[in-house]
Amino acid sequence: MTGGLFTQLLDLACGAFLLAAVVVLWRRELAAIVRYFALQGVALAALAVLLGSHEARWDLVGVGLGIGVLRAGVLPYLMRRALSALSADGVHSEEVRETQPLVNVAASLLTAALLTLLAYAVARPLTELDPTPATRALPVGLAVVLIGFFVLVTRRRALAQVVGFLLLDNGITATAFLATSGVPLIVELGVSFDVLLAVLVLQILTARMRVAFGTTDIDDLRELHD
Amino acid sequence: MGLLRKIRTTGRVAEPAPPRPEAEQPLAAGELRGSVQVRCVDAGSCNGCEIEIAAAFNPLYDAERYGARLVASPRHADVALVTGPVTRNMAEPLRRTVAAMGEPKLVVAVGDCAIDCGEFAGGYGVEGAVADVLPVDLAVPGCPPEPDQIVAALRRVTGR
Amino acid sequence: MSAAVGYAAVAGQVVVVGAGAPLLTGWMRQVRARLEGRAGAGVLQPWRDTRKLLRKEPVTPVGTGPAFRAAPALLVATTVVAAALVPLLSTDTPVSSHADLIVVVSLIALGTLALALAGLDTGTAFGGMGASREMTVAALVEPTILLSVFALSIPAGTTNIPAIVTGAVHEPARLTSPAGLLATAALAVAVLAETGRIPVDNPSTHLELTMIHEAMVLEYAGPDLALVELGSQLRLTLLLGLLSSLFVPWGIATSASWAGLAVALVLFAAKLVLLGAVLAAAEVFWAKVRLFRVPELLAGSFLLAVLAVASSYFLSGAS
Amino acid sequence: MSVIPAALAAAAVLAGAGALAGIVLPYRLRIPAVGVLTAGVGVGGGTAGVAALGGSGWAGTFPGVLPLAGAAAAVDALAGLFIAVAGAVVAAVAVYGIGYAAGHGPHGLGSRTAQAVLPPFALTLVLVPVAASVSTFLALWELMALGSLLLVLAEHRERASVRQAGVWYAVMTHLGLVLLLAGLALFAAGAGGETFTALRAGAHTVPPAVRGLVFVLVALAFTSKAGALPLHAWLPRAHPEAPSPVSALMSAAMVNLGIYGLVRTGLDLLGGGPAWWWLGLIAVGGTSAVYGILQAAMASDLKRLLAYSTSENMGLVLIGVGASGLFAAYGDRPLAALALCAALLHVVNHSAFKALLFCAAGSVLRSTGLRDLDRLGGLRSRMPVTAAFFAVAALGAVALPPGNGFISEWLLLQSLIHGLAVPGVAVAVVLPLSVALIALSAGIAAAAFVKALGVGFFARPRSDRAASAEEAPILMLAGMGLLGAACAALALVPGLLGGSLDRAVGATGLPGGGAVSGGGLEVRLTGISAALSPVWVVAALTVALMAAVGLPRLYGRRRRRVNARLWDCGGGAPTPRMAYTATSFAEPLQRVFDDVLAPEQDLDVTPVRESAYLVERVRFQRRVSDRIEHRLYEPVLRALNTAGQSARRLAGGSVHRYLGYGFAGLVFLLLALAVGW
Repeated sequence: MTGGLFTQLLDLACGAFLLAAVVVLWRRELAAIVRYFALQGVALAALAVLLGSHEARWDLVGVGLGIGVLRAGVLPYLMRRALSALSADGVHSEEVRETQPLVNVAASLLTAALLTLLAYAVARPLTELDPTPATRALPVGLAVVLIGFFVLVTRRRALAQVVGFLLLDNGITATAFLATSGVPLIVELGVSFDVLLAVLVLQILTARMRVAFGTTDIDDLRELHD
Repeated sequence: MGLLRKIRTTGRVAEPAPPRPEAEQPLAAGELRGSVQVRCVDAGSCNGCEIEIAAAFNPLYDAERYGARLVASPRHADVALVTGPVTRNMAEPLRRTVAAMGEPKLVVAVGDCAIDCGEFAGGYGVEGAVADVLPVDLAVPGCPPEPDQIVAALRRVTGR
Repeated sequence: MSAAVGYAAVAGQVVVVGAGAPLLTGWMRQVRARLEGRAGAGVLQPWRDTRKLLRKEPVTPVGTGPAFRAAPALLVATTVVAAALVPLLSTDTPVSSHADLIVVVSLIALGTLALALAGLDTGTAFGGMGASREMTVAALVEPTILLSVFALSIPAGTTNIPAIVTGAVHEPARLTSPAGLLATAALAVAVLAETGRIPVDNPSTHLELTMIHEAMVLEYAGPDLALVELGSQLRLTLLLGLLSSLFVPWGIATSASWAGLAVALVLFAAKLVLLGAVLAAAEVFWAKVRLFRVPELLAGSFLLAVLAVASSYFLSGAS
Repeated sequence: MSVIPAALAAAAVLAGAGALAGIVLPYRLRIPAVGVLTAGVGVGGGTAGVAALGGSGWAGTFPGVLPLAGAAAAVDALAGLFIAVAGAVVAAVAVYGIGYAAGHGPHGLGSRTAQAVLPPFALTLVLVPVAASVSTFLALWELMALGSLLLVLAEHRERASVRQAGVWYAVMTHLGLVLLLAGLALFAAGAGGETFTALRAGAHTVPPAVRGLVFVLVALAFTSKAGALPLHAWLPRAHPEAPSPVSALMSAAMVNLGIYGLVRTGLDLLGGGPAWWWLGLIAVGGTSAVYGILQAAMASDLKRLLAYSTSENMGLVLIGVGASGLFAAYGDRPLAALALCAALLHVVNHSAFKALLFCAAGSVLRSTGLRDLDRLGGLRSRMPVTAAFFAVAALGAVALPPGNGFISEWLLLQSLIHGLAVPGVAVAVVLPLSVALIALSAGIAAAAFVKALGVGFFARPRSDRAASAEEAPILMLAGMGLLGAACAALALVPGLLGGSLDRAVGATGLPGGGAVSGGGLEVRLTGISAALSPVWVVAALTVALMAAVGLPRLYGRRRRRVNARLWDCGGGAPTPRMAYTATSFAEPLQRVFDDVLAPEQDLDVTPVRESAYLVERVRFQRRVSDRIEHRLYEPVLRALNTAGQSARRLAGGSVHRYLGYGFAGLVFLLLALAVGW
């Protein structure tokens, strides 16, 4: 693979990665959010595979493929299952949409714009240490971390929160890949396993919440306080 | 992509165009040459004719293929499609609507009520048929008229 | 010789946009009709409409003033000047040094402004309503457009459109970079908003309360209406053409030759036919969003534009 | 004797004569005499300014004029630009003012006080940039503030709101003066001299922290005068309440001096500074621009709308000045020169169109007594010339071609877009944001001025007073004509200013080499491949317009144009009450920016006595108040109030006690001095 083509493809993968995070912020339907999260998983996997094949590190390619399977396949599948359980009873049709985020969508999009610029400003000194195509894309990973955090803070539905958490994790993974060409295999496996476990737990929690409160609006968890 | 599949399987639903109506074109329509903008006025109808007019513009009859189009303002319109007997309250608005249209303009009375007050003849709130209020260029009889007939009348105006 | 080709290119652009605009609209309506299972009125129908409107009686509503009378011509004139400037067929024209992207965008905005003033000039409720909504949307589109301009001018180092297009022809990598793609997406949304298409506005609505553009022109009749409709068709063609010039620049003549011009003409028509079909098909799938959801859409496109600018320097850009 | 001192001296003499005439002459003679003399002040100032822009300079000292240091004066091209702008505005507005005050009776602007203050105020507008020492500058600055304050209060008998505005203005302008005094005194102390030459020479000896403090203090004062956030609150009160010619002078000439002061101290005397100064300035400018124009778009008071638009335009200028300083801080001096050039050009353009806008609003006010857009309308047929002038000026204000505002905003955008070549994270983050803010403010400005023109002048009259409006008298039209010609000239041949702008930019030490050139008809940037030819755009538009009007006629059958009723959906004729008002026009924008504007609304439903379900009356009220003012000023005012309340205990009413305070204070001061020595 020539340097130019590699840079081009890497940039494209990073662009898609960031764009997917933005669209997650933009859309209200949880189904669409899950779909775009899966797309982001694909972009992340592509990122890892690209980096791995460029540096001829086959373990990285393997990790990339594993990530692809987990984040574009297994996790979206789990979430979709949770979603269909939510919409199955049909009573809570509101449950499948993030109707009233704490910050309205237009404002969150503008915030995302600012967060991206912030990520760029913060990552600039890191980039300048070793300006390769990969490290130059570092702000993308950081921006996704920030956007994921923002989703976590502002969304009401439990499922949207799960996606926010996963965005955060995707961002961290991407940052790791871009900064150091990947964390060691074992760490990555461990983290992925943790994430999987966390999603399973959250899925169960969501189901329990719906049984207990009839909704997955996590603002209702305040009732537990009393 | 459910919609895409639907579009593919449905295909074309418009019926083949019937032959062009024999009857001659109204005089004022000569200048329109294949383009007619239509404004509907319900002067007191039971809504039966409205349903048929709506049907005339649906994919099946597709009056639009002959160059007719419904518009939102009489200023844009060449043809006023008037339905129903003209009630007292609607007589003046009807006159104003037709007055708002620029020349050349035509008035088409749709349905028996518009032609001779039909069922409502002699009613206390009825001013008269459309022809009593305005000069009518074309009439489409029927209670309600079939979409085919409405389309045929519009085709006589567009000349297509 | 080369000057003659240049002038021919400018004249060609104006004529192609002018004559092609109704055809493009007719084509889009036809595509839409076919997707809806209808037969459609034929590609030439907008031309028939224009022909008929031009021969109808001109009407001046009592109580309107010069703004109402002048707006349709101004709308057409701004778009025609913009069409002469944008390198749709050739980048090497006598006017190419004037073809600044900001000027073109502002000229289009001037047309919007004229029509909004005309809407207010009628003094009817609908006219004012349309004007108010149109200006709201126009105000919110502006940041997206200028930031896209910013993103596009970073690699070229100028806001001169022929220079941007020439640069992209010689270096296609600029277009497939994330910055290029994001800017395309942002500008595409802005174009939808500026031309009043679904999901921002429904050009074929009959319900006044949902109208934006149509509400402003409810009072126009006859030749004035013909100009207004031609103006909005021209604007659609021009903006789609601009989009294609910026992001699919291949085929545009970069030097003054008759053969290049002929090729450019054919390719330009092909690009517009394709773009129009895609847009028409997309409109079948989309619904118009509520007026107060439009800012969300525009905020999204603004974000895309910001990302385009940002990515152009944090990815391959100036390190 | 060179032209500059002669012209300035003539202006001073004329101003003196004007003040005298204002006091001595009877009402009938007073107004024309003062008007002509004030116009003379303007012409004198304009001549001096143009001479300075032409390249000549002048400096002089007047030892006896001020105590201790004496007064120092100097005119370079930068000062010349502001003098020329102020002079031109004064001359045109003075002509307009004769007509305005004449019909008004011997109250308000026609009163003895107002007429006596007007010429000296005009003189200070011209003279502030002449000052070349801290004390001279402060003295003139304060005289200008006092003059404008007296003029703002001219109509205090007629409306209570004038008095309130006067109080706000007095307090804030003196707050500004205090900040300025503190900043400049600090600077003078650090630099070891109070003349500008000494400051310039000693600026590098001042420690960086002190320089920063000086800049912050001075910038707060100057941005407040320019109407930028956060010390803007006086502007939307004082400008609408002042008599219209005074509003025009304040909005088109006085606010400029804030910019002048900023450029003079920041870029020239302090010789530039670190990036954070300029980033702060850009932030202030950007927020002012968007917030100002947003408030303008919400305003239904025509003059308030114009006042907030001043805030916006000064914000844009501040972005330009800030960008210039930022580029200079990173070492790109040609680009810095370009940004400053754009800012200065915008100052000139803004003065031209804003003076015209206020004058047109003034003739509407004079003829109808209304400023409320919701009750105006239909003026285009009753006051066609005024409406045309308003339209010309509004075209300048919306920054679209072929208006004059477009050229300077284009230049500003070019300098920002090409600023990416400058390294630095801050630049890379700030530039796109500023471009977005400028674009947003331009977009909302379009909405605001479509509203002002479309609702105020078009459609049908919404009240009897608007229906019985009459065209303004010839002198007012003549004054507006001068300003209109200036707008047109700036829109068509901005290149004529090229050399002058370069020299003005050069006066700050930046290389002003040919940022704008091209033989007067074109704007061609050297170093950046971008060109704009306003004349070409106008010519092309004219040709296209003629084609668009002519070609359809060739084809169409010549039918006669007929008049028809407005389409009323078949019901009764639409009444003016059905027309969209300014408030309804702004409603969608207000909803979009709900979070920023935080409008207060109040719904009050009164049912009839018999049943709770039948409504007798519904009262709906909505106010968009200045939120920043609300959040920022009210706590401060409350705190001051509390302090005042507690201080009342000190004031028992006994004269001896008050004398005792004074005595104790004196003794304390002397003690402190003795110990300190």
